[in-house]
Amino acid sequence: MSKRIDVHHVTRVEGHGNIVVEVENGNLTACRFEVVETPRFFEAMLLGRPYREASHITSRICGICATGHATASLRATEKALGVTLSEQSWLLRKLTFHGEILDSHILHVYMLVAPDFLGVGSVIPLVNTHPETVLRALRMKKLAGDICATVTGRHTHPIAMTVGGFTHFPTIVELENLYQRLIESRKDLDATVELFSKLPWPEFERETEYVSLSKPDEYAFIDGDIVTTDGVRMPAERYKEVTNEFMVPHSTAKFTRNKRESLMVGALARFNNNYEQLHPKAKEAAAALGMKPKVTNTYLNSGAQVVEIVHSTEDAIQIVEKLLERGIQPEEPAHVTRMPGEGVGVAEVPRGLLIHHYQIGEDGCITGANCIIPTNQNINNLEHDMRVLVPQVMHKNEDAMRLDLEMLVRAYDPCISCSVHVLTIR
Amino acid sequence: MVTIASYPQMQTGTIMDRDIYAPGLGTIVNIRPLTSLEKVFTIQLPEGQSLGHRPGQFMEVSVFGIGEAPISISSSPSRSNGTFELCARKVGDVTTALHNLKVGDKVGLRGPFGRGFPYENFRGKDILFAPGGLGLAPLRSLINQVLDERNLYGRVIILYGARNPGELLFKDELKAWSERDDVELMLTVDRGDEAWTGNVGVITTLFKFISIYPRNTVAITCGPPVMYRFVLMEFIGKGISEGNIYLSLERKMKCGVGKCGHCQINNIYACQSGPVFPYKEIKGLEEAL
Amino acid sequence: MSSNGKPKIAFFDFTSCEGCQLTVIDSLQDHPELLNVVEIVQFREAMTEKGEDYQIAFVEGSCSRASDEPRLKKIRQQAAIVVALGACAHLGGVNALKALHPLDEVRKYVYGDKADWYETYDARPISAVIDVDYAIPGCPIDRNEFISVVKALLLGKKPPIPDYPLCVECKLKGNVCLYTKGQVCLGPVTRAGCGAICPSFGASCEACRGFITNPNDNSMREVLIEAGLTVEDITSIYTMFTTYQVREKIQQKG
Amino acid sequence: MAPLYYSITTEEQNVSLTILSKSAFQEFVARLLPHYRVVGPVPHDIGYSFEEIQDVTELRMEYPTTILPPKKWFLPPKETLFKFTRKNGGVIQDPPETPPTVILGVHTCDLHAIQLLDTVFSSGQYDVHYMGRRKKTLIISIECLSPCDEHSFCKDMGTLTADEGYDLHLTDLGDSYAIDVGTQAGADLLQNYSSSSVATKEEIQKLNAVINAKWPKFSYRLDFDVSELSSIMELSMKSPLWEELGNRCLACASCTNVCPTCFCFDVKDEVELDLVTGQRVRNWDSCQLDDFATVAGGHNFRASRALRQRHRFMRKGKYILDAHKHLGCVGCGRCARACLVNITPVSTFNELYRQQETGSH
Ligand SMILES: Cc1cc2nc3c(=O)[nH]c(=O)nc-3n(C[C@H](O)[C@H](O)[C@H](O)COP(=O)(O)OP(=O)(O)OC[C@H]3O[C@@H](n4cnc5c(N)ncnc54)[C@H](O)[C@@H]3O)c2cc1C
Ligand code: SF4
Ligand code: SF4
Ligand code: SF4
Repeated sequence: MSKRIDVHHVTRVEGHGNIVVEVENGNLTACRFEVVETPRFFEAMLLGRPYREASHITSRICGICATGHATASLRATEKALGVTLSEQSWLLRKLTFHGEILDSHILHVYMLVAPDFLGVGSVIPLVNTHPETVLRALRMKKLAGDICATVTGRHTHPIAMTVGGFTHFPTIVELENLYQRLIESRKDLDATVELFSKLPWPEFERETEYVSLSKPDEYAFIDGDIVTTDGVRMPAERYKEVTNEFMVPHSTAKFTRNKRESLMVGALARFNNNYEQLHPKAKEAAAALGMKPKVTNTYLNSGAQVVEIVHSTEDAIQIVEKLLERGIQPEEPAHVTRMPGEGVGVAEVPRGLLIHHYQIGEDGCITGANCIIPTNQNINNLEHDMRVLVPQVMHKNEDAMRLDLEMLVRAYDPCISCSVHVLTIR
Repeated sequence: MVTIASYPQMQTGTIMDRDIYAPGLGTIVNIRPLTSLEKVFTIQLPEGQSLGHRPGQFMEVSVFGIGEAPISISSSPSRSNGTFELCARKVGDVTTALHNLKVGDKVGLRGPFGRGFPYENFRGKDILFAPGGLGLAPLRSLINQVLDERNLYGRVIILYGARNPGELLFKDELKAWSERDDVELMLTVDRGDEAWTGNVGVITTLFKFISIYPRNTVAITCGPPVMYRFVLMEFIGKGISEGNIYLSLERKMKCGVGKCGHCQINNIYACQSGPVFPYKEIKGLEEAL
Repeated sequence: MSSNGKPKIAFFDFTSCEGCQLTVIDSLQDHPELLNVVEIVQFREAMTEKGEDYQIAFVEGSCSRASDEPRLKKIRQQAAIVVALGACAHLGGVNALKALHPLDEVRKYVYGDKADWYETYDARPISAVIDVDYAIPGCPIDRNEFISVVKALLLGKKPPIPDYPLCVECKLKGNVCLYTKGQVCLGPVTRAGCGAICPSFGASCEACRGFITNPNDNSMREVLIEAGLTVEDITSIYTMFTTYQVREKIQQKG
Repeated sequence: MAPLYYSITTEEQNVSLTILSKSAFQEFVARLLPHYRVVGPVPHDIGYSFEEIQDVTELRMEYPTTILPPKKWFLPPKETLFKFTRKNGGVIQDPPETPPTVILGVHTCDLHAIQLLDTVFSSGQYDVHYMGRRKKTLIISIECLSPCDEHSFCKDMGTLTADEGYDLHLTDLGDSYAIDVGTQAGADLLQNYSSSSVATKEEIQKLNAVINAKWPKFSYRLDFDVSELSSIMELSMKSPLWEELGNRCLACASCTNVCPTCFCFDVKDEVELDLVTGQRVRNWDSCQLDDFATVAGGHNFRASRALRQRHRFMRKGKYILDAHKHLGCVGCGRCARACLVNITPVSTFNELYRQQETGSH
């Protein structure tokens, strides 16, 4: 009995990827996830550009995590050039970051993942069968986008974030309006947790090394040390020791591994490493989903995203409260204190650990750049998951197998258009 | 509350609403294709109203959702009996949408706008018409008015040019005019085809065939700028006085009521002071010709 | 047309960040009625269903390798109207930046000794490969503009993409000009339509919507020089999204 | 209309000068708020803007100038003329009504500009949209006591003061405002919402001192008298200056978009996503833009930037004056501030004058 699963351009993921699985006489003979996105060469594109442009160029790596790229990029530049952010800037950075986490997670769990459980090909048929759910998703996503738009002008390719701070500030009226809507969205959060806690998550366990950022005082999204569930902890500057990148011919993305054969980044990794720092309501949500660290079912990456939707909303509420309390002071961006410089900027974007590493020359232009994208780190783990999953589902027909595999791919929420690649900085 | 000096009475056209920008409605009762690009639309106003226009005036025609465009009234007041005609060339959004309408469809209408031809003053005189291409559409209104009261005028000479035989408009009427012995009609095309036996050349090549009595002649032209500049020179060369030469000028228009600024020629708004001008009035204007 | 009389539209992506498709999804937040007037038959980012009989194709992304060309040509054959969606498809966008360096160096910089594994050439707008009827400019596209283009196409009108400078929108918003604040901006030569969103948020316009048909380039450069920019700075700001458009000039100069 | 100068000798004279202390003025505005939409100058970024206020503390009566003139409250950058349905055709609804409005703090240059616009939109064909808003609006203007900045040339244009066009006119006397009453509606407003007092002899004296002190602070910037402007323009059609301006001009239309006297507009149809209902909108247009005079088929009746700049200045200096008996430029200087290539009315008018004096064209 031979089977061949060949999914050309997996749908409902960001970017282009193919699943290729071949089973011959019950043996797995091929098992690949091919990244066929055209290579984009962002690191090379940064060469010679003024440092101020870096965050605008690199946000174009990915439309979904544009704010994340811009944030990591700015942090790399700010660290390179000795720029210290004000408290207000930090609050605004974090607020807009939550907006992106929410936007991306909501898009993923409602529009890309949920259709699989409801047996449809996209969110569009759900408009008729589950109008309430779709409207709720749209409402939540709009709020998420509006958080970003209020702070930085727009979610995809943020405008007002710049090296050292911001070029525009939300008004008190705009913040009050956001606050109101965030509070109101709590009932949507409850409904979301309820919906996803009832879904029949596929049973699949494969333990791996879960890698994320970690900070002493908060659930880490921007800055922090790199930690893993295997007990590694190191400053972000030493990222290369974890994310050993290697290349495989069937992919334009680079793969990474640490100590084990593969590693995983993303919501589940953050959940496993930083569970204690989640907002209490997020922990309640985790309980409702039956999740407690360490969770080793890859499909529950989407569950961890639901938990983070609760966390980010609650934290956003606290940040807006604080901003309203202290008022908004239009302030000049903080100054650059040295040049040249080198810096590593890290952030936990929706899909996991993102690293930007720049060298900036005397003239303020970039002389070296390296970006490590979460999806690149995950693809290797995904292939290893596939190798474990296929034998478990081999008895099913091809369609059912294909769905299982596609759902596994989607669980990673891969963001393949982020296909940028690294080279050791000289 | 605020006292602002009293305003001149607003002009009340036949179908004009209180709001000068809000169109009334007319119904298309007939559509006649002339060429691949031009169609003639016969339009009826509600309750048998008559448009009450003057040859040379234009309407602002709306296809709702697409926009509004100025189109000359192509029929003569003498033949109005409750309807009027527009001849539109399909060139852009509104005119294409107009071409897609069917008999029974409604269009938005504002107007008639602008200054038409003072044809009462032409009575007793010879009239030389020299339209080019689509320029016949507005002049047809005046030509038919004159022909319908033919005995009030002297000679009627029509020189009409188009780029090729296929682009000649109103061929049936051209034929009828050519068969009348009280109309002198001459046609020309820039490029002929196998069937064409008439004159080939731009419209100015026809002028050598006619002799006129300049002092008693009114000369009228309408067409694209490149064409009327040369026709004007012919008129002047024939000795026709500047006060007896009339042009109908095209400009971009949005409002038709002298506000939007698009049709301005120096200090003159073509929509209100024109589109028909005696040459005398505009020859000093840098931007007119 | 589909059996329900709705025109069928499809979305395709090439080299891009998919932010424009995401913006399309966002536009559905504000305008779910869109689905009443069109039928989406392909949208890989958002749906699995797939249909090949579309009338309007929205193409995101630039063409950055020879093997993309046949796929583009197939789309052109099927669609009555092809619309370039966003700066990458419309201009080449940021992807074209790599044309500022020799291609070999670019490959080596990113893939080292494995450079030959990866197929690539200078990124170009899709209009360099197929005929394009209209472009919705922007990086990313503006969601309201997307909706208004769809409406225009459904009505058989020219899509209302402005061909005047961004300063018009900026002024109508009542913004303080960035030059007044000592910053620079490409507004005077950039095609409006985004609502001058960057200047409105305090940042300089980087011409992601491309240039107007008839920009006064010399004057713009003089303004930038007066604002303290060097020739290198000007090249840099002029190439962010429009390398493909200005590259000839740059190559001539240097 | 209120007289410009006040005699201090005749208390019996029927002078409509009233005094409102600054705190009483604040109260006055606060009392207006529940009954009127109140618009006034408020800080905006590093500049000022005429915006609707919710609270009197937002107001800045001593502002230099705004980016956009108050015109936008009568002729909005974009407005719906009417709604329509495509089904059976036709106009289906009138645009929403304007609430009664008070605009505060209008400088006298802008006041002159509003008078021009009033003439444009009320004469000939009456524009119900502009006039509808205008008639619902009361204008409380303010006397300028020092120039906004180096670009102001109101003194040359004769707009440094105004004797009509306002309902109430304020002059800042330090801790109070002297108020001229321009219309009965203005008088009623004062009567109903404020506790004003008739000016005393001292206050009239103070007013005269303030006005006397003001004039020398403004300098003349034109090299000729404004009464000559129209004839200078008339003789300048063929000046080589236009070509020079055309080379510099970015055709960004900032000059016309910020101008209080510009009123050209474009009209477009917009439809809803049902593709059936929609609205006809008008928005500001500019003679400086490439396709302002371009017709279908591509012919542009004013194709070069030089011709477009000429048209703009001809309108400002001559055409508008000829047509409407009001100057087409009120010397506010906004266009000069907005222009990135330093094309300004003062330098243009002076250069044309110089060319004529020296016979250099
Ligand atoms: C006084 C006058 C009389 C006219 N009479 C006729 C006629 O009898 N038959 C005919 O076919 N055409 C006539 N035209 C030209 C006609 O107005 C244009 O062809 C038409 O406006 C094109 O509109 P559109 O929407 O199809 O084209 P688009 O290119 O889509 O134009 C968009 C808009 O720009 C304006 N515009 C564009 N071109 C012109 C133009 N040439 N004149 C005025 N406004 C323009 C209109 O408001 C138009 O709706 C006349 C023009 C004028 C000024
Ligand atoms: S900020 Fe930019 S777009 Fe705005 S007016 Fe200034 S130059 Fe023009
Ligand atoms: S302001 Fe400029 S860079 Fe910003 S979105 Fe608009 S066109 Fe693009
Ligand atoms: S032309 Fe310039 S100075 Fe004159 S009124 Fe207009 S903006 Fe003010």
